[in-house]
Amino acid sequence: MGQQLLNAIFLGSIYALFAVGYTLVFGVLDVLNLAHSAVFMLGAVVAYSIVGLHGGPFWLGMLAALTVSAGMGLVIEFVALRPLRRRGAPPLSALIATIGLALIIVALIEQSHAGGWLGWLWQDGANPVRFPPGSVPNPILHVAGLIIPGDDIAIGIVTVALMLILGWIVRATSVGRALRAVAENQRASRLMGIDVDRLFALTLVGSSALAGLAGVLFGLALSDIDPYIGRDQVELRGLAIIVLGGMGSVTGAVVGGYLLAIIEVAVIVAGYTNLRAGVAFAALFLMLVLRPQGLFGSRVQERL
Amino acid sequence: MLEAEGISRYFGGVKAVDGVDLKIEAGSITGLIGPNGAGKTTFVNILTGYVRPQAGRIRLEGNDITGRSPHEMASLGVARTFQTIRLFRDMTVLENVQAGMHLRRPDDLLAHLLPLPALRGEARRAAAEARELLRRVGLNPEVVGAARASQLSYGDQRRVEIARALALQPKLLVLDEPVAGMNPSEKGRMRDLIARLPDHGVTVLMIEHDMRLVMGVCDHIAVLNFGRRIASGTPAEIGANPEVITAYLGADSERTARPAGTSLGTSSLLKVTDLDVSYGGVQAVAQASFEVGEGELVALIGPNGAGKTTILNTLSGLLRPDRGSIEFAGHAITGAPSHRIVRSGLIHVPEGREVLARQTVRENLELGAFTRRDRHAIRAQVDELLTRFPILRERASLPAGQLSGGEQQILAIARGLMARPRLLLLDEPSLGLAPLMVDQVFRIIDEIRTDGTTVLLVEQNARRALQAADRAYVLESGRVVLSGSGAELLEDPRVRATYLGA
Amino acid sequence: MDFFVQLFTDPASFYSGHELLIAQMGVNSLLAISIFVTLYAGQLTLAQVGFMAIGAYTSVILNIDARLPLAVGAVAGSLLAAVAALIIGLPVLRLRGIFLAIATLGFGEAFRFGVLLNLPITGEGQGLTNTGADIEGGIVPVWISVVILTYLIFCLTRSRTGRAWAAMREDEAAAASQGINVVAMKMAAFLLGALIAGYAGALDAHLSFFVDPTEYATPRAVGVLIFAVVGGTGFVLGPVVGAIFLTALPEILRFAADYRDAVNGLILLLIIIFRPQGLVSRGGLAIIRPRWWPLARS
Amino acid sequence: MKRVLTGAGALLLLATAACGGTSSGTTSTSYKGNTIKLGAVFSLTGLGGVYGPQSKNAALLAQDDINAKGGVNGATIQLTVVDDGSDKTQAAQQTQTLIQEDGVIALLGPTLSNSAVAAHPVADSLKTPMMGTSNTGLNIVGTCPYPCDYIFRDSLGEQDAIPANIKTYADAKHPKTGVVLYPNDDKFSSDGAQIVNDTAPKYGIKIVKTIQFTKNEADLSPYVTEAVAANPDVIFITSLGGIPAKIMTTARADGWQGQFLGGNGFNTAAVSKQAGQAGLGAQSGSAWYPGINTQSNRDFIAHYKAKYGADPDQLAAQAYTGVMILADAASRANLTFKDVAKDRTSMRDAMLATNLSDTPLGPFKFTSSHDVKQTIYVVAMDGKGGFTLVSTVPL
Repeated sequence: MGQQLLNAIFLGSIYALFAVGYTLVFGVLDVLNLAHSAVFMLGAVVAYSIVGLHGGPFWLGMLAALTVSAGMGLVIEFVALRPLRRRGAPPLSALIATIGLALIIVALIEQSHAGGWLGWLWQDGANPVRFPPGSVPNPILHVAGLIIPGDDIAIGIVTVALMLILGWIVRATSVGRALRAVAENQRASRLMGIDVDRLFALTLVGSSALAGLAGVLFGLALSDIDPYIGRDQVELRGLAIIVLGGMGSVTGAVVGGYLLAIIEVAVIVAGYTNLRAGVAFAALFLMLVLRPQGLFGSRVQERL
Repeated sequence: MLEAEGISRYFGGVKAVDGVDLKIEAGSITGLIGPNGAGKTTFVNILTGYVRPQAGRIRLEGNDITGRSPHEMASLGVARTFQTIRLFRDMTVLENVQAGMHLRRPDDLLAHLLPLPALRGEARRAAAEARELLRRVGLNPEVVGAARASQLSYGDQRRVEIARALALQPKLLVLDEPVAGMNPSEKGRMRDLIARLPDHGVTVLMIEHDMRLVMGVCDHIAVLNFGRRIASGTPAEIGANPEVITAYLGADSERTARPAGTSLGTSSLLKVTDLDVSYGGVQAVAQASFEVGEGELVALIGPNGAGKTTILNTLSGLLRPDRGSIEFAGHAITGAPSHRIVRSGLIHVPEGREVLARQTVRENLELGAFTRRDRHAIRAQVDELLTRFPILRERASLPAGQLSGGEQQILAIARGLMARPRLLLLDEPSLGLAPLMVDQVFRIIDEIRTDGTTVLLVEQNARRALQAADRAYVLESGRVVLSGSGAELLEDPRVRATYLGA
Repeated sequence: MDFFVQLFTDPASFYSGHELLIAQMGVNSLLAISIFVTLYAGQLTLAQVGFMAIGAYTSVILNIDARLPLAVGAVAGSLLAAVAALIIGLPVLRLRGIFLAIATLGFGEAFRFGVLLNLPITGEGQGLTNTGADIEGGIVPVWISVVILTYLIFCLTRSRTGRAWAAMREDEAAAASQGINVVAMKMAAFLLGALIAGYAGALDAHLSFFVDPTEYATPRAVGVLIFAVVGGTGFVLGPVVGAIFLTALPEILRFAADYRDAVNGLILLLIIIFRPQGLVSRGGLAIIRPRWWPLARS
Repeated sequence: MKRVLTGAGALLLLATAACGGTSSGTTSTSYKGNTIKLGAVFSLTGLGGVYGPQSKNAALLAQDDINAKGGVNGATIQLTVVDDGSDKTQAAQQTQTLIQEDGVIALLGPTLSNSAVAAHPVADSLKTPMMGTSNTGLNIVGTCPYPCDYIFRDSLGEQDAIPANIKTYADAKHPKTGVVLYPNDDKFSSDGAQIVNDTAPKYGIKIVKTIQFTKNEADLSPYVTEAVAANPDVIFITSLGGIPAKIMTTARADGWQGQFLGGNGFNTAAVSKQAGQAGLGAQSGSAWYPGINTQSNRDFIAHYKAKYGADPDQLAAQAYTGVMILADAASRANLTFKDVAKDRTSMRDAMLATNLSDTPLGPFKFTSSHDVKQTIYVVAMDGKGGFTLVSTVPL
């Protein structure tokens, strides 16, 4: 039971890490960025190539992952989103543009083998790999009959820390204020001297960096890095989470992440392991039907 | 034919409509007037089923129709147009008009499946009728019929919207500001069109700011202010009613106008030359030229749709002008992005305040100083403003959304001051505020001016604006028609005319 | 490129060489038409694949357990799908835009994980063995249906109902003021979409000897939306063109070998960026529109 | 290095010459100057990407080896390998294109059983022999919902591999309790689970819990915790891709010390590598292991290492053998190289008569239902990405 609670917390951290960046972009740009999962994967892949392929230290891998994924944020903004904004295309087209981008990223990685032109980055095609054992110390603690792997604790701590930092940025810094201003009212933000386009780019950089970081931690804690960890394992759940929490709400994403994790684990503990996913999506469905603005979102009113 | 009794509707404590009665005689044209924020549109939305009343009854030819949904209202014979034109932009004009026949036309899937001439008749009839309706509203179907609605001029779009509404063959037609943003000649034609509607058996209820039109065509006028009906009667009665005049031109303030400061003495801070701005097919501003001197308070006045707000939005970079130049503090800022303009010290306090409802009063103020980096000075100024405006201090940590309209207006102005403006643009600061609040707002504006900040003020409440202003420009249909010192214009009968018609 | 060479020089052996592809094009066209109906009425729904699954399983179960012919299965399947649409329609149709999309997506996955994988009659994860499958024979009914439905929906969009849908899509408030019962009309579109999706599911299941839940997952649901958006949602031919083009794309791109998927994504990206309104629309339509064909009502 | 290669090449030549002899000896007509077109549909990306690449490498290696020693009766083999992205529909389409466009006379694949059930009917209806080299699920050959006259496989079915594995372990360690973990949204895995549930009781293992999950779960720990909580002697894992390794890692981290038993899903280097130490001892029934002491197996391993710098695994061996079987059949099929349809049928008839004494899988014969009947090698992961032999279960 206690063990399962730990599992839930750990799982929740993974979910939250992924969902926060996801929801940030939606909150500020009002676009669902489906390339987020690809960046998540790319982060893990980059870190692995430093640590696993080139024998570099883990911190370096982490650094590289952050840099690359942040860069991908710019790619998403300038290749997929900005051109469509300029054309005044509907958000739906933007969404599909990000899908196209995600397809490309995943396809390039899954086709990359030793000796290929991306061989220096990834050599295992579609195969799952793990960080070489011992690339980070991972003691397994035994507390009151509970088994707690070190990296689980690490993830928990990192997540909480990140959320606090992010919360502080959004609440206290001028960038954060600008973010919330733009999210709430672009016109007024412009009149207060906020360069909205620059802020959009910044948002994508930040959210993508978060995605990359999440990817690395995911690969570390679940010893599973492959081209599909983003697309297959976290993307849909991430969607469910940001809806539960309220689309665009950072707090919501965190709470939603842990909430969904707890719900899912509860279903498993109750013995209905076969219903876990079903329940997760039923929750998503019900939340939208009963409370479209989610737990922390705010309702939008259309006036004549 | 239509009777509304004690209609009330509150939005979060604000009385948008408060116990309004209205009786509309069959075959008449009734005008519903009142300053902005008086609750006219809300009232009309209630009559047409878009907003549920919290109290009151609506009877159409004796049957209670309170709380029916919009499409039911339409099927009962109540058609409407919208304040902001709501045509189906991507459909052709003919398709738009035919959409109005939805209720009357049988399903014609079969006719489309089997293209037999026999089955085509109905479609041809509908198209013919649509053309006829277009002619009736003064459009040539051969010319505009196949065009996309969004390609038409603003005035023509209004006509199409009316044609679409007429296609329902309504008993009652509700027009929400039918001539807003039209030029005089368009207005003239629209006036004739409306005047002729009763001959076709259509009763008309019309919200309108253009008094020439209202006074000209209405048999009966009801005046709303702050959600209550303050007067009703014939145009003559209304025109003479002092309460109405006050509601429009604003009450006298405790202080009379400042001495006639002759034309701009000091050096020019803002210089606008031959500005043309248009959007959505309408030319909102034409050939506008004016100047604001260092340290002056200049007012832009004029009736709704005269282009005042458009000018401010263009100055602050929210809109791009078609032609003309804007020079601020010696630099051309024509078409520059907002954030640059703000950094150069031109600050715009927009119509409707646009405070960030979800953030606290303090956060709103801090955001006002977004372009500044001097943290301590900012904190100091926030405190200074909070002491200067006690209303705000008490609510410093509340979300701005919870403030009343007037409090929000003060917050918006204070937020503008946080940016250390060289020129402050104020758009309708007294909009929808109670008289006491209006006084306070104008007192603040006066202080700002005496502190040496240059102000460009756009205001509905002409009298108050002119009393406060050194100089003023009067706009009508996007053109500057008059200018002079506040005092001169206060006395000028032509100003009164632009507002009250006659 | 020999894909096109053969298509035009030797259609006969092109057909025999691509029967499955052609069948898939047909099925995807049906799905695209189904989502088109809802998009045309201004609703972004992703429930198509869920309804498709209902149609597929119903027809297969009727076939193997009750030995009923495909025709019966298809009708029953699409009706059942419509019933499901009726049930979830009332609550979800209040939602707008992306929220509606996610809600319907949630329905699809909840249905797949919650129901399909846990009902003994569906064979759970092992799926069902569809002895009645007939690959070659399946193509003809599929494409006949595509042609008929395209024409039917084309006419429908131009009829009273279709005009009402177009009006709602552009402005619900204004549509209501024309006396259009927005709620009822939305429901009608949603139901019709479900009917078509269920029908497509039945025909699709008939093309393979096994049905299992993996085929009705989110990627396919999103894929259907992509067909429609890339094709253009103003005119029924759009989604059909989108479905045919995007289904054929992997085959067309065989020459790209290992980079097929990457190129596939690139093309998708470019189309969206340079033709956000889709391949088939005013202007865009001109590319493929014969003179006599009426213009899009986009 | 080079010498080793050529040496090995020579040996292989002898070897295949030998097996050519042992096959039902029709004196083979010369195919000089002709090309024998073969196709292979493998999953190089997607879920099956864990297995497909090895099959591809080995199949191409076999092609080279056979061509290197003069091909089949003088004809060179030309093998086209395509990726089905682990997708059912694509597998079927690729199969059809290979047959109709490229005119192959026989095919290998597809990698996943889930794809096979869609691809095989196509080959069968086009009367072209297709041989699964890694399809181990149910309804692949024998009892299929369609004729499947042209469908073969040289891969060991789960219904043989899993029971053999369970039996071996049960006889040695007499476990009492077991838990089954499998993703219920995957046909192959569900089939495997069913086999486990049918077999385990026969050997006195009580299945105390069956835990279903779905392929795309991020974190499997909650399931593993549930499994471990039941404290079983054995945990059965029947699933594909990265899942087994994930389960093993978590279970060991949770301190569970029992035995992992599984099916063909284990039998690839990638899985063993990903599981690492956690996988140590995880046991499965395999159709192959490196120590199989036949000439062609030694050569196969040597060549594979030389060409790809990695150890081959079961999938590689089965694909390599697959090409050998096709080549052998071709050599006896009196191909016309004009009438493709006829050649395909003769290929099938020749395949029925396959009788190879020396393949990497050992002696090879098809059963009457086109299935494989062979020695089963129960292997265990060695914690370093390889496998060690536990015992052999002869046919």
